[in-house]
Amino acid sequence: MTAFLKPRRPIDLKREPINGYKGIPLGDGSQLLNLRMAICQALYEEMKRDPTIFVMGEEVAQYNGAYKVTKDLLKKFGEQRVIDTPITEGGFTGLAVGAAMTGLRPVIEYMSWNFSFVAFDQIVSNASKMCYMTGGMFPIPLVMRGPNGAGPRVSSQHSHAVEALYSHFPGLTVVSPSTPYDAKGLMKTALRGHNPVCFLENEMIYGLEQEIPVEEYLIPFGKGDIKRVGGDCTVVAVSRSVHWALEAAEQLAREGIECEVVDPRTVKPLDIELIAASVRKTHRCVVVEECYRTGGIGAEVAAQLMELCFDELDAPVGRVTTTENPMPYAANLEHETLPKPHRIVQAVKLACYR
Amino acid sequence: MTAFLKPRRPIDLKREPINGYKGIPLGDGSQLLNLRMAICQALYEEMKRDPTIFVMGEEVAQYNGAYKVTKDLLKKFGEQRVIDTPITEGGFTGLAVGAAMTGLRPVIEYMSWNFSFVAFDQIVSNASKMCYMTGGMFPIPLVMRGPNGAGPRVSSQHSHAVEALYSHFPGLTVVSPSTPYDAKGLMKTALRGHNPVCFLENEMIYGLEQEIPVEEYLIPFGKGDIKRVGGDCTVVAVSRSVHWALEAAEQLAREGIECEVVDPRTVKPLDIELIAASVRKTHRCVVVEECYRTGGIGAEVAAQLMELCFDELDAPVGRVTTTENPMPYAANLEHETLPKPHRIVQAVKLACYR
Amino acid sequence: MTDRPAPPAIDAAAVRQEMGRERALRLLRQMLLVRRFEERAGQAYEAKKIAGFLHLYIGQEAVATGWLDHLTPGRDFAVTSYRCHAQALLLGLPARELMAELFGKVSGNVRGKGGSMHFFSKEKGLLGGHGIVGGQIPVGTGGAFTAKYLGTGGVSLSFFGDGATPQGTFHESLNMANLWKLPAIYIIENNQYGMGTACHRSNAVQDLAQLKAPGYGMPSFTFDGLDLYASWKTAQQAIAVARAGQPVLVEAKTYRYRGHSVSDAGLYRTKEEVDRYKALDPIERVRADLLACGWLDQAASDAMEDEVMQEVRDAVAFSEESPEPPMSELTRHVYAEV
Amino acid sequence: MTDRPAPPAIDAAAVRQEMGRERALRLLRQMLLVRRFEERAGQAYEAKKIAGFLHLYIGQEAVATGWLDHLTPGRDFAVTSYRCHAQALLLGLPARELMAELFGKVSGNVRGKGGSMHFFSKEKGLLGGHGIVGGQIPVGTGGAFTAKYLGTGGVSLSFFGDGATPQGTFHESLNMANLWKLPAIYIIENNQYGMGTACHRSNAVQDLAQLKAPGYGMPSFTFDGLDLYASWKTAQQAIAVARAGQPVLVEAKTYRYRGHSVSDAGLYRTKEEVDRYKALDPIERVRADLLACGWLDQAASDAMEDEVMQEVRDAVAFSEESPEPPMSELTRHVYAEV
Ligand SMILES: Cc1ncc(C[n+]2csc(CCOP(=O)(O)OP(=O)(O)O)c2C)c(N)n1
Ligand SMILES: Cc1ncc(C[n+]2csc(CCOP(=O)(O)OP(=O)(O)O)c2C)c(N)n1
Ligand SMILES: [Mg+2]
Ligand SMILES: [Mg+2]
Repeated sequence: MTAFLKPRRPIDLKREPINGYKGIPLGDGSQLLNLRMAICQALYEEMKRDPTIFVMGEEVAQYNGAYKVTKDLLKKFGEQRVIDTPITEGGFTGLAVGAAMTGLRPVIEYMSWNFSFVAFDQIVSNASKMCYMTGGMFPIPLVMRGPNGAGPRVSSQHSHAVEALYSHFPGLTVVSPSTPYDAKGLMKTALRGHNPVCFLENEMIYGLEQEIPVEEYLIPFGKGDIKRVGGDCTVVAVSRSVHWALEAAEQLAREGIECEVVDPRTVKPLDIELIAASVRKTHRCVVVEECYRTGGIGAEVAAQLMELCFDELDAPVGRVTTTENPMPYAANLEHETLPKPHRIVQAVKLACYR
Repeated sequence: MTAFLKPRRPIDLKREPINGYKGIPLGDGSQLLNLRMAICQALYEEMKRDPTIFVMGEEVAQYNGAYKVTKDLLKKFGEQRVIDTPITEGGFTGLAVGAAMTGLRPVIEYMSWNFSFVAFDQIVSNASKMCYMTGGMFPIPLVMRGPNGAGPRVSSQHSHAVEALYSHFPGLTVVSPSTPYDAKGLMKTALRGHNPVCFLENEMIYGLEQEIPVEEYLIPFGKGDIKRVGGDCTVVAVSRSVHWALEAAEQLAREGIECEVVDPRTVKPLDIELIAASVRKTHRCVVVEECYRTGGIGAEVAAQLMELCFDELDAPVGRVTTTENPMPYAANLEHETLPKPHRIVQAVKLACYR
Repeated sequence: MTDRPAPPAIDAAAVRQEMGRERALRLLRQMLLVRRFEERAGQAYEAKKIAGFLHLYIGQEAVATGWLDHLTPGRDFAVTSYRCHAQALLLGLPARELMAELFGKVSGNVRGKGGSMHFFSKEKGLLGGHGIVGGQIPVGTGGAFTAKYLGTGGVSLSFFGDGATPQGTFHESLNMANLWKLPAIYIIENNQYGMGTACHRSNAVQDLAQLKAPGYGMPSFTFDGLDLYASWKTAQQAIAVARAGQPVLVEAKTYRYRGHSVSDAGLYRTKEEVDRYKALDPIERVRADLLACGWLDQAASDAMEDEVMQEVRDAVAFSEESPEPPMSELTRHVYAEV
Repeated sequence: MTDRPAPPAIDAAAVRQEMGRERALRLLRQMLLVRRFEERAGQAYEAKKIAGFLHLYIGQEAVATGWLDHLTPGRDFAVTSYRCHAQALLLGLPARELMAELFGKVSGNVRGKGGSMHFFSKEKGLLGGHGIVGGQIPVGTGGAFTAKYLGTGGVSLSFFGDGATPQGTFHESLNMANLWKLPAIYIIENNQYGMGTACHRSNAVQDLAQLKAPGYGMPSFTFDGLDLYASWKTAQQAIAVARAGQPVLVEAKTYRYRGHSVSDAGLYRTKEEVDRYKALDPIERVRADLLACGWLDQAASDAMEDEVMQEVRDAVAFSEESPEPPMSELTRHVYAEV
């Protein structure tokens, strides 16, 4: 695990809950929780504050969520506010849009963002366009959330990462946290905003633990975070890729290349200023993401960097993405498909002409 | 109308059909037809050749197509092969995938590509991934076609351009012709291929006339076309934007800037070599498209150009796209939203530091 | 081609009596306003003052008029397709702002951004005005969800066409509504065509509500959509059921006289068929009935016509004079301004 | 929690007679093969030889077994969800290539690219193996379309769960099928749960086929999915109707003994409930019946078990020994190689 995330003590699975909204108090104003719990805690706190927030999705209530992100919310808030749905993503997304138009703040869970594809029209034609096409009359305060990107060996129809896809649409906000701290602060912002938010989690880092403040904090959209400081190459990485990037950075450091790992946290709005500032220092950039290469986040970052610091770039912006194929099941193929550290190392070296 | 498209004689609407598959013979091995007819003729010729091709969609049969692209096909091929559907895009797209798996070659029409959003899951999770996830066992010879991009003042839910969106997915081919000649040749290639093709037409240029050969020809995917030669700036333009780019080029020529207008014809695969070759000559590039800016074709072209001719670019790649808002209805707002000539002129001048 | 299946008969005189004179006259006036508004919009389209699509409600007036009369704006919700002008007028939105929207002016209902297909009102509970066939059905279901969640006693009416019932959204919405006992009402305005496709060519069954409702455990209602009394009475009954927490599926057997949108040549049906329905004109029938029963006389009828025409003319004048949206509107409202 | 509604009774002895000894024994053997294959796969998953999701068919064997027996591979088609191992085995795909697929080996059914959820066969007409709930229903409809288009006399069976019926794809497919009179059969395998959600919490009605079919103008069939004879007989009847050009909707009242996928703790139902169904085990009941009627004796039964176990063990050994896909497979088949 990446250094800055290393908690002072690990959670003892036997004694303490590994999920739910109750962090494990550490006594000095901080608490230990994992990414799954961070989201759950944000939901819990905001639901307590705002009775118009409700949570809806497949298995979110009685089952506590397929990945336990909504653990104990049913117990706490009851059937009216934590609602199991039939498998009917298009239907409940549209329902949520209607509920958002009439005074509620829906939080809907896609058990996987892959299943948002059957709800795509409601997300794009309704949620993303409603505020604009009603001249501002009907903002859509709607949080759509769930695991995104490759799960463990779940193959082609369950492994898509949708950051780039949904970033394409004006009206949407796309959030992709890599740490418990960020996840909680960003979720709270999402729950107080007035726009449809695609909140993209990653199953593979739900268990990531971190000490975070007990006290309330929010993280604004559009503000990235430097996850590692370095002067030789800027590595922009998103969600789970942040951890791969940090791993690659450790390795590269041993070879004398210091990476600056920039986590934009929200892909839309994108904190291009932070990225550009880093690039003005390093003069090199590699983007790491789980989306496909064509039209991925890397393409957009490359294009914007060209506009913002054309003369500062000493090498083309590198792109380490999911390779251009649906996710295969076989372990070795899956490994090569994902933007794992060995591919990042290679790309950074290329950018550094090494 | 752009010069190279000017036919030797205009179609007399009174005397001759403006649609259907029968071109107007010009006696020297060429015929006059418009873009709508070019597609219809390609369908007609291929359906005659291959009895497994059928056409399906809303209003494609008895109504001759909402935009008359399938005119007279019902009369010619009968109800079995030209089929009106209920409004059920998800359903008939999935049906077409199943038909493609079992020996047929479906051509489905989306009355507008905006309506493909309700079929999004079938396009992405099934059509695009099937060949791969079956280890090559089930290729999907499927042509999905229909008008794409902004129609005339049809507002937010009917104006989306999907080139960038569908280009993101491995497995799909994205075709976006700008002329009758290209449309016919590319459609024939689509109808003989073995992969799912998104064939993106544009209502606003359906009426565009051109002289094209009577004799059969095919245009391969992945081969762009230079629509105007020039040495000062490369303008990559797609579909209807080609004509705006040509208009802008005329204007710029009067100011002493010669644009080379490159029409990739297929957005995926993208003839980046042709674009790069042009850029190596002009050292400047502007991409014009009807997609949104974020993650649009321009972003991908910019990123690839950076990789291919990093040292050849004298200016950042310019991007003239649909502005980052859903399409408004008001005439003046619509005008500014689209990548029209005045915005292209501006972008080219910027790229040329003028 | 298609023939309109017979809906259940109703006792018009009894319904008229229950309605009362004032209300009956108001509803007649509302229908007239819709008709004249639509006719005038059609003309403005021909004159190129309006662009894009323009789907007129002419022929179907009795449906929305009979139903929306039972709603309490602010508590109840309604949503419909692109064929949305009537609902906006009936819920009391000023003809001026609606016509101005059609003209693409900033004084329009949604600041000139939506156009003909996208009329909305927060105050009146009009959730649109939607362009994607079937896309509004879950949205209307969301209104019902909110009503139940907040315990307002409100209901939510989702209108859509015979052409929309084959969409998955219809199915998904009805299942959720009955599972959760939402105060939702689904009204199929079966005008017998979805564009050029006759209902029997797009739906595997023809009595849409009656045959489909049991699949969702719902009660159904079917009525003559060309008859204001039937519409009003059915609405009263169905809304009561829904307010009590039982969603319902309703079918109005109706007809549209004009093309699907203004640019439709209408080759898919005969002039005779259209004329046969025109003889059943929902407005003329009510007017004749009110004249016959003495609640209306010719002078009052003429005055009503004049008044309505004046309102529509005023709306057009207002629209002509209104400015286009300023360029600053281009990127406003992509995200909420709060 | 939920109780299984009673499906119509059938005359088991008569069906057995019609089936004949050879076929009955073959079907028993097939069910056994499915069961043992699934059990062994579950073990391999625990041993981390298999990863991702693994949805076992244990408990539901009588359904697919009874139905696929009536198909002619090459002419007819079948499609199902991620719970697809049984269908592949029953259509005659070698256990070896299926197990190898689960192991992610290049010798697997789809070269190690699909895994547990994606078994296919061109030759046998198996159209998958699909991961998106409800996504396969239109695909199966496409198979029926082709059969009618080419006039092959084939039918297409689309299997899906009780959890899939709320999806729009179900609705859209049935409407098209009956409009166009496709030789399509839709079989709801109602195992009473979609993951942890009991059927009555996801569907507004419980007799899914019987109440929903009339909404599409279709006939319906309902049968006891734990009873091979009922399954086989219903299949025979329903397929005959479909072959004649009338699509049908079918519901199998069945049950799954294992978790939804192997990682499911199963807190949504009681052990008692599971045990109650286990007492109705579809395999044990047929075996007992065949022993009782004398078509099978203990020795033959044991031999059958051994044979089946051998087949499964061989499949595992083959899978262990097979190599992973070469890296050249990574980008192969994104586009067709033709
Ligand atoms: C998803 C989708 N598909 C197709 C269209 C194009 N379209 C607009 S209206 C229409 C016909 C709808 O008919 P119906 O639902 O009966 O409503 P009516 O127009 O008769 O009021 C079609 C096909 C669309 N807007 N959305
Ligand atoms: C569109 C979609 N939504 C959600 C899921 C996650 N999921 C997989 S299986 C399943 C339950 C399906 O239940 P059912 O249809 O009854 O089939 P069974 O598993 O009982 O065979 C769910 C929710 C999915 N794969 N696809
Ligand atoms: Mg209609
Ligand atoms: Mg089930």
